[in-house]
Amino acid sequence: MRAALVTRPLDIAALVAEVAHPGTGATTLFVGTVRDQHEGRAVSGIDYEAYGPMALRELETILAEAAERFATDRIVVEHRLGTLAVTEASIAIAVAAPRRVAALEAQRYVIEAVKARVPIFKREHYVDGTRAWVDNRGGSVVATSPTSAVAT
Amino acid sequence: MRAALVTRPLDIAALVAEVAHPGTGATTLFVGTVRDQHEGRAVSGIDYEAYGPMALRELETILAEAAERFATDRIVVEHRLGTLAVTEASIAIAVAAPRRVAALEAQRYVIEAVKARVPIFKREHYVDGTRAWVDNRGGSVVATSPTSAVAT
Amino acid sequence: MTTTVLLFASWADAFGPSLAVELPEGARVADLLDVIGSRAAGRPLPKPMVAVNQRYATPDQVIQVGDEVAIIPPVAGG
Amino acid sequence: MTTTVLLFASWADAFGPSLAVELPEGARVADLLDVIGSRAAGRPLPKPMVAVNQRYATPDQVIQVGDEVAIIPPVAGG
Repeated sequence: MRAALVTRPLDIAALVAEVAHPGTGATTLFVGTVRDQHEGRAVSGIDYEAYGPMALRELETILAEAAERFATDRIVVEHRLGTLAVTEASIAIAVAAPRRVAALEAQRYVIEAVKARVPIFKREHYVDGTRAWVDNRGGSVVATSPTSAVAT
Repeated sequence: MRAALVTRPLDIAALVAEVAHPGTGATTLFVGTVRDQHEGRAVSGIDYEAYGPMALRELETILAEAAERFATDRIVVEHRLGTLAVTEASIAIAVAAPRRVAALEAQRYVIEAVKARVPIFKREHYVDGTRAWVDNRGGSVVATSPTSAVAT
Repeated sequence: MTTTVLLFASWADAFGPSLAVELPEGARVADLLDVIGSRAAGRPLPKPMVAVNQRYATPDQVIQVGDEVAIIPPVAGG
Repeated sequence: MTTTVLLFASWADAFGPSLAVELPEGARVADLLDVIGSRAAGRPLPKPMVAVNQRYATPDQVIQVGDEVAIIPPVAGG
């Protein structure tokens, strides 16, 4: 198991290779990428920020939970921080397990837990020049720039 | 969508790149690899054979079903045929979708359907020198070599 | 009519990659399975499906002259 | 006691990356949220969670001198 917060592009092939093992028959990879739109607004990029020490601790906790629940410790997750352009990867999760069900379900467990619990925050940049912090519940959006803070 | 039966090693990074699109926020990859054991027997490799034209047709049908069900046509599957060594990839499925649930569920739909329906057959080579055709139900195993055919 | 049946995996090991089977006009998939099954009697071969023109066929499907017929052992893709 | 509270995202935009908050001895997370909430009054800030020593805290958790306390806006990782 390995969790990391990084500021460089994610190397997907390296993560898949990292979990490989002769005893595994299934490998899954989940990659989150920056979309060009969000709720109808054209997006040009996303800033990812984290409460670093706690985010890393939560990621490690989630991997430990997944490892116990799905009986494989061949799981790595990397989350990228900083400003990402459309199509760039923000998160990659690779899991290898003896059987496919564990590999599929561990992957899903990790991404759902990351989205629910890990203190990472994102601010979308829109093509119209505005920016806003958004959250994974699709809930409140706080515009922060270039105008002063207003509810939207 | 693209399905292929190939006799060369699968290029996982190329498949992930192939489904990428600015409108997608989630990409999943499933890779099946040759395990070093099966039901307690030490495995040294697997021969994959296919009823080629029908297998390709079934793969294409499965992708069309997944595309309709999960509303994304950014799905590729490659299945390798021939003799594979332990850790080599026999199948890779890449899916990209606007949202993660579709990418996760399409991936699972495709691998389950492939395992149930596509006329591809595998013969395991064991470290003890024997070989046997095996199936995805974990069911009957027919030894074929080096002895003459006997039920096991 | 004589129908050429394609074989795979353990069935191909036992009989080669194809087998000529004599069937009456109007024969159904179930009839083919009876003929095939009698030839396989005593051999450790798994129960197959039948595909006609590259699609899985039901037992009552009629086999026509010129159909591409295949015996499909339990699949193991993935 | 004076507790330094770490802030992120929209809360950091509003108040900077940290905020000194005066709390009575024995104060709980709920008390901190009251103080923070009054400072945020009128601003469009999302309701946060609180972490103490890098773990999510319940409202009744007592804040000790020296604890690392953070206001966690709705998360958006992944």
